[in-house]
Amino acid sequence: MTTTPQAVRRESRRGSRPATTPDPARALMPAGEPVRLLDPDGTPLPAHPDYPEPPVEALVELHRRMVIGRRFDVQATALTKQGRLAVYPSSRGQEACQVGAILALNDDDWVFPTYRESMALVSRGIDPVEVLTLLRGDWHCGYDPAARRTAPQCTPLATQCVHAAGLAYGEAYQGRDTVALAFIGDGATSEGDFHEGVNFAAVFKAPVVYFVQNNRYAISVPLSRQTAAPSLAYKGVGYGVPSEQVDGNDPVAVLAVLTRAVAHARAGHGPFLVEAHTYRMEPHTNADDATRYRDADEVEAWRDRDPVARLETYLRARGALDDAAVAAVAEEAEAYAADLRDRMHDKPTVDPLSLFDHVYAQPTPQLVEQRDQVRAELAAAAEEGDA
Amino acid sequence: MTTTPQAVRRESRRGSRPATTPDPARALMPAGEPVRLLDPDGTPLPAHPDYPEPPVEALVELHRRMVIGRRFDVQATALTKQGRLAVYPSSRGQEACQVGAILALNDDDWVFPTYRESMALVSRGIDPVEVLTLLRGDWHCGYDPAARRTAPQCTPLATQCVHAAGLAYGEAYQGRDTVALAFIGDGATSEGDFHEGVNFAAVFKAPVVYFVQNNRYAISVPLSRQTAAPSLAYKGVGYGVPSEQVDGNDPVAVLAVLTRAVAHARAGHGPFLVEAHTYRMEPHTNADDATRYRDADEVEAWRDRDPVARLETYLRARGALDDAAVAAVAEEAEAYAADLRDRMHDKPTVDPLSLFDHVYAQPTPQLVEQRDQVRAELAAAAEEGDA
Amino acid sequence: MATMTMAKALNAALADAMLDDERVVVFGEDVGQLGGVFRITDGLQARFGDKRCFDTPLAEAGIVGFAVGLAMSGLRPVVEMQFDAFAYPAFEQIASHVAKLRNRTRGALSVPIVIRVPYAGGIGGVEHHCDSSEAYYAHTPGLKVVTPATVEDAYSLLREAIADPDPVVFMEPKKLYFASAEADLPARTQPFGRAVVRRPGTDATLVAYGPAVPVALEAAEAAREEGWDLEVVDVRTIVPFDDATVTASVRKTGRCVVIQEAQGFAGVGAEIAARVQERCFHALHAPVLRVSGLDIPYPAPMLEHTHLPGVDRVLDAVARLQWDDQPDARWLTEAGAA
Amino acid sequence: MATMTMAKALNAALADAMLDDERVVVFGEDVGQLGGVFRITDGLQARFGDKRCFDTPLAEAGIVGFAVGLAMSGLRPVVEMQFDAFAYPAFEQIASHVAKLRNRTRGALSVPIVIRVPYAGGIGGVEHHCDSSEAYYAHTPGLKVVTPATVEDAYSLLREAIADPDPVVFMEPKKLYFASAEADLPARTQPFGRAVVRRPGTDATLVAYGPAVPVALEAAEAAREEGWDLEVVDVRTIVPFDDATVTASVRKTGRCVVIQEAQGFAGVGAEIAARVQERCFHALHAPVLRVSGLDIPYPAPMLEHTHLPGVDRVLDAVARLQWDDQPDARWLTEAGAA
Ligand SMILES: Cc1ncc(C[n+]2csc(CCOP(=O)(O)OP(=O)(O)O)c2C)c(N)n1
Ligand SMILES: Cc1ncc(C[n+]2csc(CCOP(=O)(O)OP(=O)(O)O)c2C)c(N)n1
Ligand SMILES: [Mg+2]
Ligand SMILES: [Mg+2]
Repeated sequence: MTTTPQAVRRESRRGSRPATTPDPARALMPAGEPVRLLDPDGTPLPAHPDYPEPPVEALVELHRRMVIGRRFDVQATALTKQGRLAVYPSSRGQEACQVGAILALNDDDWVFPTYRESMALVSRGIDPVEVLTLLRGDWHCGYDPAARRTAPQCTPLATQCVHAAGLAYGEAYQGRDTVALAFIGDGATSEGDFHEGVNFAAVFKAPVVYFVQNNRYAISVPLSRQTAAPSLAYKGVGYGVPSEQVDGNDPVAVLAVLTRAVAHARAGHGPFLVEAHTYRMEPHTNADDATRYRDADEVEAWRDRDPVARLETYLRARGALDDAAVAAVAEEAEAYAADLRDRMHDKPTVDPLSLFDHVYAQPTPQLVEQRDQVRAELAAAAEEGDA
Repeated sequence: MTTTPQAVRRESRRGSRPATTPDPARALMPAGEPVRLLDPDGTPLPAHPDYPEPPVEALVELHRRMVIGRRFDVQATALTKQGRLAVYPSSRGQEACQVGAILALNDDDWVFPTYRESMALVSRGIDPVEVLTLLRGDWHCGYDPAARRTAPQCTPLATQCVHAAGLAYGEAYQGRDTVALAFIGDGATSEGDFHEGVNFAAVFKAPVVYFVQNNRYAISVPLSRQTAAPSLAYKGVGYGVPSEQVDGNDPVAVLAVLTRAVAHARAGHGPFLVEAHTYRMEPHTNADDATRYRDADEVEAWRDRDPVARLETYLRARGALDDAAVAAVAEEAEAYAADLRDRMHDKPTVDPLSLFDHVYAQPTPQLVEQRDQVRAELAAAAEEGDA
Repeated sequence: MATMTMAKALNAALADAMLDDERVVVFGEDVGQLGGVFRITDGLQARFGDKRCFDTPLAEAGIVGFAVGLAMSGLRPVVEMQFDAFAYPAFEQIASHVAKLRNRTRGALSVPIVIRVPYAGGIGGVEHHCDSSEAYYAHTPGLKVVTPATVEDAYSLLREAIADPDPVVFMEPKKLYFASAEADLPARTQPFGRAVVRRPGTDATLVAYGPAVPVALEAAEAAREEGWDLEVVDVRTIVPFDDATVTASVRKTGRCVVIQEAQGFAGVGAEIAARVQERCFHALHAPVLRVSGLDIPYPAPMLEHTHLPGVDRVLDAVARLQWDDQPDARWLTEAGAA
Repeated sequence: MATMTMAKALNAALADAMLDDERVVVFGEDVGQLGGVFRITDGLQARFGDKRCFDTPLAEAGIVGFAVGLAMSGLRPVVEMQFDAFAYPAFEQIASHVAKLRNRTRGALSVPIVIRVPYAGGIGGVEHHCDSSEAYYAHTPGLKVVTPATVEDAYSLLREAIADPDPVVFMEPKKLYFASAEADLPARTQPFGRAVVRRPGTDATLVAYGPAVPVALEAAEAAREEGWDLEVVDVRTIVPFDDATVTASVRKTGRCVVIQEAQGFAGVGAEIAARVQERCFHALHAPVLRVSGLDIPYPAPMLEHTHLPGVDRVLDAVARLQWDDQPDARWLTEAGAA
């Protein structure tokens, strides 16, 4: 943050200047603090003037998917230890964001996830084995993006922000009321493509929700190295895009804010930017060593803001969940994980010649030659193997 | 601008919410309207609380350089008609910005100009023939950037924003109190490198002034296709960078605002973003046909806000300029233009073999071979010519 | 038959494609009301409306990434990069998404985008306006890369590019924009993957593409005076490459010079030279030689003629094809010694 | 002499350069406290402070452009691109500024930047983490492009890159990071522009660089069983290229296979093949063959072994070098007919 002496001085002076026309930027600014509907311990706060609480059935479903999502996440991490997955970027601690975003959308809205959104994708109902294809290594994207209305998980950071703008504009152009939600991390907001994507969406009034999960780290790099702004949500005004901050570990607030952001986009008012303040409980991926760059204390402090427990406490207090319901969800989550473990047990086989199938709609003559060569190599190797 | 119904509603509701902590972003926001110290007709406005008027000698010098700058610009355009310059992007109408920026800096500050800043460069005292080398076509950059502390005029849009951040940080790192001023156009703020540059400067608290000349067009594309924001100055807050808008045709205001922005940067408070609202009176370059995309009326309307006349009126009214002084400056400008015309008369000669001199510090063996080949070609051609 | 410029043929191709297929949308910097700095999109906005042809914010990664999204929604975007070097900001979008999306998704997503790139020099342009960037794209699997050298090919290849199910980087030689020729539109010439013999000959083959094709033809004309009858092959589509036509020509003539305007090192000409000698080694009487731009940044206008491969440089190379040296005794000796 | 990994040698080179020259600053994503995702910058921040080695915002064009500015102020930036494909956002900064600034300013500005790029595959990485991007840089005049294949070269070439007055794209073969070898630091091997014969041989020359060098050596070893004595040349510096060493080897052996891991089309291997046949035509008993990655996007981990040129693919090419065919009768016939 850059509250320089000058800036402060200016601020005070400005107070005494005669009022001019009201600043049109004001309406685009986020509130100075993250929207929160539940206290960290799950106690509900007084009703928020802008963000009504979502219906309780939605919250129960949110809870259910968060529990399953977390169990999935833990299972995926376990699969890396067993060598069934090469690598896995966990989103543990970010369950409210991962699931809240999905619940805020319709099934035929589009999602633009990053590598971290595996939990979001399984919450969307995509087969977890298909979600993990990328990380198991049998192909890149394992699900059908067109059928699931979910772009391939995006690794080149922030590039998906532009795709979301184009997709959303294209859908609107063709008369469909699709909303696109683009996930992005705090670190990736520093990339030029974030800027270009949000700006395109704004200029073309494309129905996109940009959802920044500010989990405070980009691998090892802390937020303070990404921005000097008071918060990432303040980027919106520079694009003419309304924006909001939300407590990303408050599932109720996340769902409420995103629901409104989606409605804003769907109503034709253009993009909306939401920054969720959250925390990545695990290392960047299983291959990362987070002890090199952050204290156990810091991680511990965030344990107290666990989004799953927070929502469970609240729903229990409201009488919307009881022991039996919680147990049932836990059981469902176990079964989900067991099924995943089973189905990930065997190494899949992939036909090496399929390498040539999807470079172009039809392989070029050059690829046909290379395919013949590889076919011959494989035959020779098989013969050797036989001999 | 995106003042959606929702956004408006939210704004009104917010008014009734209990006050929370003061928004730290407030101090970074530009005033809702451009700073102005003179009326368009040159009448001074009441003193501005934040921007004291620069000393009168500075304004007289500003006037002098603007007159010379304009004369230079007209001359350069004339040179294109005579085939002495391939192309020239005029900055007529932007004299207050071009010259004001230079006067706000010390001689050993660094300037990062674009192709449009020829007037700024001659105002900096760089030989106009050297400035026009790029456009005459005998080499790329005609002046010595290190000696003149002026980067080569930058064509790849917005890329200079990052260089300025690096240079400014590097200077500060080495204990020098250099400020870097990066010029950029309204259109170029849409590029990712603008975003990355301002953000780097902010995170590293690099002493850079980003000076956006919003002349309302990027070639033919109007501002409304670049941004949905109320003004480009609102981008600053998203980087934690204080920002201001200024009437870019008010030379006194431009100098006042930039002087303060430079002081802010030099004092170690990091970057400052200034957006000047101005207008490009000429086509994008002499090769452009502006009648294809804008009305003569629009251009005419801006003639009434001519920055040179505005300053002259004011300085005359203040008694700082009289007929004799104005005539002397006009004469100086004429002499300057005449000298330029003379010196641009002859086509320069360039040694073709110099093509190989500056690709690397030492030519590679491959380039040595190619140089030998070209030398042989030239010799053969010369022989043929002789024969 | 009418005489028209390549610029006009490209414009007609865009208009006809927009007329035939509602999904075609054209966008980029200044392509709307202005009609593009080279006027290739002239009149399209007036004719088809500002939803079909429109200006975007000034951001090339944005333009290409937006096209990716539009293509995912079922449209067929044709985007303009204003000049060669100004496509570089889009390089990540092109290399990591446009080129790979089909492959990444096992064909579930395709991105039939045309990226038009006015390229190369010879127009007295200032720095960054004259780069030959085709090799960057040709080296990137998943992209098709085509470049017309004639007015009819400009029309035909662009129509085919727009209809193609794969992303196409469409390289337009700036210096040929305003050269005119007889053309019968809607011309449909050879499809992608076919090179064309522009001039038959028997003594040596000149292989060229884009801006180098007229140079090759001129050189072949000049070579007649030296007593050489040169065949000129226009590559047309760099990816996919037409080995058959090039190989047939070189097997026939026994000699080959590859001409490109780009800097030579690791360019498309290197690929062609490597392929030709791989496939025609025993037919070759001399090494495959290359004539290209120098390995320097594109120079300032006053020096561009020194950089650009011209007729003389081509003829010098042809002269070095060891005309009096067949079979080469040295070759035999060394072969025997091996 | 100590046994160490290439990663450690690179780390030592950075540390020694920082020690010797105050102007050297190291920055990028995660290079500070974490020491880089490959730990190449491990310990540098602790040792030299967070002004000499620091993390930046996550933006590659920003990193490279910032380095340009720092270099203009007199520093010597060494930046890390986290992976090959993640350097693409910086492509405009690299191609239009880093490569050209000296030239644009007639030498008044130089930008002695080292851009470190961990590249290529063989590590089971997911998409976008295994691209071979060296050709993009090698085709861009103004850049030097070097790539070590041994531990000592890693140290020596990186020291030289940092000391070099020109910008250097320093390509680090990821799969060799943790291969170890005896090394005597501070090793200084051959300077830029010198290739090295890693294994002498008489029958054919394998030309390779970076990740392909160990493959070439392994293939040469395996070829002994087939009765072939192969020479292996490690290119080391792609730009500037050492024609003399490569040419001398091929003139001696009369046969040549060029090996690269990158997709083949218009890659560095094409350049090498083109140069070799241009310069050694009469010494060649067979065409110069190329062995490379397939012309496909880098595949998923489970298929990467099919993509990567391995020993068998190299031996197949060697077998195709027409061993029983000298001199080639067809060649004579066709030559006579021409
Ligand atoms: C263009 C690009 N640069 C670098 C990387 C390498 N990388 C992968 S994840 C990551 C950190 C991203 O941080 P953030 O955006 O905060 O998302 P998070 O991982 O925290 O969810 C980096 C640097 C990349 N994938 N793409
Ligand atoms: C990266 C890049 N893309 C496109 C261009 C072509 N171009 C040159 S000037 C220009 C318009 C710039 O507009 P603006 O930033 O408003 O500056 P102005 O010309 O109005 O001063 C364009 C598109 C370029 N030079 N660089
Ligand atoms: Mg993060
Ligand atoms: Mg402008």
